[in-house]
Amino acid sequence: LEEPLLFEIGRADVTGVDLPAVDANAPTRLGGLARSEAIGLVGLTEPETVRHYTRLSRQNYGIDLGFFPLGSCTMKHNPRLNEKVARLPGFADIHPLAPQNSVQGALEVVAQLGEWLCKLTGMPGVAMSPKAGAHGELCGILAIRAAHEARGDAREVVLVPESAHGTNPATAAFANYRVEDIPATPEGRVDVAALKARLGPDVAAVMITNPNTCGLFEKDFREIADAVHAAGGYVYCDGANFNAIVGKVRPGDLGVDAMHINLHKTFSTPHGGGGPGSGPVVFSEALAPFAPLPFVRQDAEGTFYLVEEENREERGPSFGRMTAFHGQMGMFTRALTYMLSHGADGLKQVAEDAVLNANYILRSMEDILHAPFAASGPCMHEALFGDKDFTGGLSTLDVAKGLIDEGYHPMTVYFPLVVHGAMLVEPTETESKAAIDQFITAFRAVVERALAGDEELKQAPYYAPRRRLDETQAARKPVLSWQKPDD
Amino acid sequence: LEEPLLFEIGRADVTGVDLPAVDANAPTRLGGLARSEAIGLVGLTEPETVRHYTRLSRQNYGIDLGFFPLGSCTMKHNPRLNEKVARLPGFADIHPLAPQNSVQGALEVVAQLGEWLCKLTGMPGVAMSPKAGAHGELCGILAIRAAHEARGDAREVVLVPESAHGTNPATAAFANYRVEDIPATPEGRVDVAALKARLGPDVAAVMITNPNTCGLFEKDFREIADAVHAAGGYVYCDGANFNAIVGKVRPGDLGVDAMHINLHKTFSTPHGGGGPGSGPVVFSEALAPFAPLPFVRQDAEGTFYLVEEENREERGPSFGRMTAFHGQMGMFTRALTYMLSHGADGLKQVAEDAVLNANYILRSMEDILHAPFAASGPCMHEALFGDKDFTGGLSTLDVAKGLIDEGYHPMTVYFPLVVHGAMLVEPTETESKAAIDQFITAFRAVVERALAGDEELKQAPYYAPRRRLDETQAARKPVLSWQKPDD
Amino acid sequence: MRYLPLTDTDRAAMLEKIGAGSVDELFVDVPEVARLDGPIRGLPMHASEMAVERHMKSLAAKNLVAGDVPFFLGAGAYRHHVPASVDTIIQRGEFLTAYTPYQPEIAQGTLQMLFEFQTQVARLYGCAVANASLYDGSTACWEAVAMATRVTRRKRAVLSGALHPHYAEVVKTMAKFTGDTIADAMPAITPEPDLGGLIARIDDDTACVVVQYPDILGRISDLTPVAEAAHAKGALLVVVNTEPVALGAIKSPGEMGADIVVGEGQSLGVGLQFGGPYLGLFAVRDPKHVRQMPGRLCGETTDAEGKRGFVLTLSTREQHIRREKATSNICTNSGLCALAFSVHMTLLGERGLRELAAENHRLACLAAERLAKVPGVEVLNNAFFNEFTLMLGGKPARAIVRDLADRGVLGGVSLGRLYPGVEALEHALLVAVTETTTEEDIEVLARELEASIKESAQ
Amino acid sequence: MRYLPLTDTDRAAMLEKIGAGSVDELFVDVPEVARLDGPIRGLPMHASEMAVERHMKSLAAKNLVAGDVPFFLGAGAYRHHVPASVDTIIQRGEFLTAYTPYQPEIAQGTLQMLFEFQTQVARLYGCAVANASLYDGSTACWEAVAMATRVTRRKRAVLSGALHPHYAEVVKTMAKFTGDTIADAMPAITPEPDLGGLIARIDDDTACVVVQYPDILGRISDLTPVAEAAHAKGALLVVVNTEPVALGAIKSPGEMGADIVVGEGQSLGVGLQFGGPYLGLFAVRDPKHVRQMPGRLCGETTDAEGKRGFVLTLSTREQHIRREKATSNICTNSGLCALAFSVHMTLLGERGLRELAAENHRLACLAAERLAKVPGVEVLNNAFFNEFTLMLGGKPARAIVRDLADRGVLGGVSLGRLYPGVEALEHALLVAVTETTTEEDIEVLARELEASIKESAQ
Repeated sequence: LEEPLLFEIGRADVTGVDLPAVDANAPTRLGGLARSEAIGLVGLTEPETVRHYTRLSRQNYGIDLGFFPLGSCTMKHNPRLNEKVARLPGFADIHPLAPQNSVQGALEVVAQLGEWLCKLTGMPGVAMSPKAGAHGELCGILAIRAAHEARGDAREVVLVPESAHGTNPATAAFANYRVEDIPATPEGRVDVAALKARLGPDVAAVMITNPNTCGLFEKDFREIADAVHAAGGYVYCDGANFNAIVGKVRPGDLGVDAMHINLHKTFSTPHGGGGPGSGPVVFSEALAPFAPLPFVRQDAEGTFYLVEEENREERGPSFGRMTAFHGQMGMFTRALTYMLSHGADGLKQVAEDAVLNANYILRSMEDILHAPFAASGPCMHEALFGDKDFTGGLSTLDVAKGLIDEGYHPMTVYFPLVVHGAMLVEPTETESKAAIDQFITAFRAVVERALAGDEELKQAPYYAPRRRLDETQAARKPVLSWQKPDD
Repeated sequence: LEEPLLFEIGRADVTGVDLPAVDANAPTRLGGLARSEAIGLVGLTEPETVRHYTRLSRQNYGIDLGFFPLGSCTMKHNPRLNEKVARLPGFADIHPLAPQNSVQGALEVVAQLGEWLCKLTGMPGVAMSPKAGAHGELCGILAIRAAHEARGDAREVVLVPESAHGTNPATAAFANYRVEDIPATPEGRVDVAALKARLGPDVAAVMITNPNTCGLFEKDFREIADAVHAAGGYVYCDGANFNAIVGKVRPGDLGVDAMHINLHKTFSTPHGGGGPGSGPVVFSEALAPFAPLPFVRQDAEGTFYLVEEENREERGPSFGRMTAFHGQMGMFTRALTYMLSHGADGLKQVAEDAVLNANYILRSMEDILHAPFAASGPCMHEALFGDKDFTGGLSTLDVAKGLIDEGYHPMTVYFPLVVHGAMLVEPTETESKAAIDQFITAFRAVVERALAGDEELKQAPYYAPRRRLDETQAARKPVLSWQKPDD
Repeated sequence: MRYLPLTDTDRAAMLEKIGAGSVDELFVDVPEVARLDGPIRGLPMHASEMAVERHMKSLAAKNLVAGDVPFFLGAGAYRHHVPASVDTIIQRGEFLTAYTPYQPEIAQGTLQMLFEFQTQVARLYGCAVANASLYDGSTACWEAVAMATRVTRRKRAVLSGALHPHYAEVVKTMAKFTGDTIADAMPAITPEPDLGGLIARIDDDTACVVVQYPDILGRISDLTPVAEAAHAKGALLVVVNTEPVALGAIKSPGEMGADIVVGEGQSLGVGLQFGGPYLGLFAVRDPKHVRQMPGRLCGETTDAEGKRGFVLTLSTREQHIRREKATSNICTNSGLCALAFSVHMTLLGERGLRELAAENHRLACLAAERLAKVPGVEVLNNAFFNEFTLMLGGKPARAIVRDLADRGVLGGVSLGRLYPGVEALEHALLVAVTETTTEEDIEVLARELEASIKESAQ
Repeated sequence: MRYLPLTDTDRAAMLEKIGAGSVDELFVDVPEVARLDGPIRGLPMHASEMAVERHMKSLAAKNLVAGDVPFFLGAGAYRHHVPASVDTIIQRGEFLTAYTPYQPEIAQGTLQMLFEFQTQVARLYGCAVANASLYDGSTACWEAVAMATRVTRRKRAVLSGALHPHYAEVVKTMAKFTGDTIADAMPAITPEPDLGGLIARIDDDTACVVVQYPDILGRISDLTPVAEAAHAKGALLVVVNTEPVALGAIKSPGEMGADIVVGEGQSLGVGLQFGGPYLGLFAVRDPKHVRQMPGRLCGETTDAEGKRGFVLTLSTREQHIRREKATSNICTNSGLCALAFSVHMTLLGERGLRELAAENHRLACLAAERLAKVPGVEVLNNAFFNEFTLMLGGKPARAIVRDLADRGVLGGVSLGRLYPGVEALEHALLVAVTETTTEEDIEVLARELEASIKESAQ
């Protein structure tokens, strides 16, 4: 059965809540602004609502259903304890502007999580309010600009490797920086010589992802950081792949000045079909003073308090406020629960198992699938492949759709851009060997078909809720909300 | 992807909980009974566990997924507030033997629910402890036997209509009664004359379902009850179909002496794949004193207390204890929540809508499908059909399996036994007209195929997780637990 | 009304199709005397979700939550930590809102789960076959007695005095109606159960002996001699277990020769819930007894394409087929509780169950040691798993328990509550300890128990 | 470790396949200086679910739960009753554990939901097109300003003084880096917003005017004149709404001529959560502006068999395609919160939202009337929806709020907290009332407020 759209089954006079009927004669103080027009909404009773969304959900694929090897996106298991904790009324039902003496436990969560992040990264400062990874990047770059400006040294350029996430250049551009690419070596890493050559008094920062988006550890990171610092710049590390090294390596030991941490990737807050995320940023001594408002401090008696005074002069050099209130509390409780569950030993094991699983896939596929950097040594938490040996006009996209028919969510495709027809496979640490072996079998089968130029693969998927969707049509004449057919 | 059995993927040394490792040298006080052999269990980590059961769940059909017209089973929407309330720690995390001063709220729930049941049925007494409908039937019959025996009038026979649920004769037989059938009239009701003729000093009780399993109201119920009472017997009413009349008719006004109420049917506690149920029993004045232990009372100061003293003489004529502790508390909280949500007006509407929906289906199908009692007037909450016009060797079973391919759970089939190839369709009040119309369209399509003798229908379902399963093989050589293939 | 999708427009259209002028015409068969002229009086009208939630929360708030205080109650219901994922899984609509799997093609989720559950229970109990669950431990206990009478064609059951008194009471109530004879006894307050006395009560008419393990006083002992004695007389041994976690540490009943093993499964996955719904477990050691078992059985088979699948099977034993000749009148199992149990057991696995049992026992040993130091208090048991009996030196346990509750400690179950009016038992207190008990909880209990005993002396 | 399925046996087998002697060999690229010799020091080791839950519960217990006391806080985050089914649905694994729908063939659930969500938001706001959500209201507000500068190619934004100060602060922070000019102001403490003054600040360089509706003091007024004035100067009107429930009772911003409407969606489905995650809503009145919108858009299309389906579309605006030329750097929406909002809105429907709004307003009117009777207290607003400003007759609101909390009442948000150090604002208290407020709550607030004011005078 196809599930109709809400607006095709809902009715304006039906509701799934029981409220007093509107008394048209009740006194109001709406200043003459009472709504006269219909809003155009429709309602369903609770039975219909539950069924509508249950049916919709069954057209989705999630980690709960199977292996989800989406490289760089880190689809790992979401522990249910985290969900339970986040729903405790003491966390879920408190107001962001409640008097601080009434929310000491909440402030302590923010402080404890911040402390974990600082210890795990070896960095002294942290900003908790960024709402997502990209927001965290912005936070880091704004702190860098604020720090430069504070010493009267406005710089214009941010260097970004070709393989970076699109958010990196977008963020730097937002902060009014000119973005320049850094080339990659044939081994899939930053070209250190080229980077060093480009450094100078106009370079505000470099933004490097480590482990990088080719799944490799930037082994010269420390050398790069030293060179950037020597040239008066700052090192921004994109922490999207921190999950590969958490508990094993502290970015602070590599010379990082700022790094955002995607709590949903490394600390397993749920992706929820695209969000919400949470992107705290850790800072070096040099940048910590510029962290945005608000932040939590503890006084001598152990009472936690918020520094949130945007309108005061004494707020220090903070670059300002990035969002209303204090950040993604609901994600903080989940992430802290995850950290406490794993502990220092467990987080180290997380990184080790994630890397082990990825290398196992790399070595189980490289005999039939082009693995451009396989010779560079071990990969980190994701294995990167390319489509160069496919025949018959088949491409990475066809392999991805073929995997859907095998019951899998595809890997990340066409990213990073530095590899032709890139396929980035990230198993994460929460998959069993049996699950990975089963995936490898299916992946090999589909790849064999692509190598053999199997025409049928071009029409895959055959067994999904939908066949291939026409994205061009969607973009050419966008239909972005439902209209009555006869409207 | 097929989901393997737990024992095919689990491992003895894997666990999804974190506990201290067993210290083989720790002192024990096990009296030499420490387990030496392996138990033979296997474990999964949490990610594997969630995935295993999520995948299994997707091979199931539930009300949340679609219309579930299983006659007599009453698959109505399960409100989620009820689930939330049952999980409040104040209900979910209290011990049945906790000191009574510490569980006054729990005792009040039992008392409030009992009061609702008494008021809704117009009966003065209630027993809350029966664990399910059939357990409630037993409770009623035991009270009847106890009442007869208390006045030194042991009787031997219980009369049960042909159309009764199998539990009725099974229950009477359990209580050492001889069961005799009462015939049905061609209109699908109890043959009053035959019943009256059979009454006499050996008849302890009659057990009648009302509305009956043909979906009809026993219009002569009061007359029957009076005759039974005049003959010194008691009237047991099977309350399985109480949902059709709740809020509209009080069984007490019809002369009922005992009736169990399936909380899951009438008051929407979830079926959960076959249980748990809950079957409180309401009693007339005559039977109330024989109700089983324990029960809740309130003292003059408003304090609730339990009468549970099995070993005391002063327990009165109660026939004894049917189960440990006090009954299905988790179902009580859900049912009370449901009752409070609907109120007296809502429950009346429940019955009216359930009956309206059933009649709508009856009248929308009778032109093509044999409806044996359609001429008897309106049906109650379920519509009964028979297979007599099918051709080509097709039967009710084929129609049921054909509906699966249309995306529906089939109706109840081959029950009641009084109609050949019975199909008992119960829509309940929680379906929308749109959902019912859609079902009627599908049902008509499948029935047309059966009337036309469509051979393909014999192999249905084609699109379910499994094709038809071999039940004979299962029963001939039962395989009831997993064994290692080489065991 | 938020759960009722029909609008008045829908109702009018449907009545037209039916050819009725009003809904009341559909109730024409109801005798006039029984027709109500409006909503039932004396009950409130419908209420919003918010209002109902507020009301139910106010009732819940009147109860002392076990997890909020030091807690030591057991006696057939144990408080264990249930992993959060258990509840997530049982709330999946496909499990929660499914019916009994009578249409196996679209119920393989429930059926495979039940097959796995049966395997888990059978192995835990050291048996060949388990059923798909019964209501609870006490009714399972009666079903075991009834099955024994069917198998042996004898009508007498001998109950150990140390069987949970509620269980014994259920058996006696049922037997009163079936005409079976029950030989029961009061528990003897001794460090070891009196198995010799029990054996002496077995005669040639005995269908079964029923023994609890660990028993109501928390004692454990080898039941092999009972099994041998029973078998020698042609009787069956029924072993009752109310704490499945114990079987992670001690020998299974099957190993000791039990023929039928029944029990309460609430400890795993289900929670306390003030006594229900719980989960009756039922297994037999000898597969030849399968056809005499009560309740549902799930079996493996294949579908028309040869794929493995599962169905409810051997239903010719059941009431909907056999009617008055059924093995029992049961038509409901405790399916959702069985799922919760099975998920919890899957999370534990062999290793986790053994670790859980060891941790329960470790803390119970600590508690027994500490409480024995309270002046006037003695530990009765020689051996125990996670529950033991304290003798309170002549103080009435029931009053002490109430006093402890006022002090914010749920200190145990008094035998006075379980056996009211039996003087010989009124000074004994059952104390259960699980992995949820902290060492601090134990200390608090010891301290408050000491204070309570002292004050009760004054 | 309960979340890690690999066993040591697995690890050994995998290392063998890889050809590595140990896992550490896989980290060979890490410079030696950065290699740790063991788990990071100063952090605890792994802990059981039970222990972690205990720790987190102890932290939660240190907070005063809004639902446990009379509660009147608003100022951009409102406490409404969320139906239980909302949480059930968002906990479905298929929604909770899905990724951004980049593979639409197996993500139609999320996509169709987003399409429905966009339609709901667009209609609520009186707009043509809404996006698939942003982080929250404050960042959405900035995105609206940024979009206005793209559309108008001007760099100046005029903010109403009655815009939420956090929102204004976010805009000013961002503008500092982009080089845009922000003309802001302090709120004037007057019964009506000063729209004339606002209009006077619009000039020919103005990209947009940003007005909150209802405003930070709870006031509402017809924004049509502002729209007309802005349009006359070639500027866009951005309307910010922090309480979507209000739009069930009052005219939509689109009706009054707003070009971009943004807001906070937290009120429906999401809950308070100490400030996040929340839900940024973003809509435009004129469809021609669609290609300048930030964030994700879900659009209708067909699949290879002609069936209707949905995809993320117009992604050429986005960072993963456009990189430094993207309309914004956003790559996350607030998907799960959008789902919660959409489910709640579906349960309400047109009728429920109107009833909910009417009930909020009814109780707010009651509260305003009652609180105006407290000696020394005045209600500032002429008009309001469910939130209004109390003038405390010279008492410092921040201290009164703290005092009320000590009395067990969460009495409102002080402007002193929102505008620290601004003396003119420190005596004003924002009071929000919703359907969760009872008449008794209002009475308690009135009583305690009176007492608090009296005592602060002493």
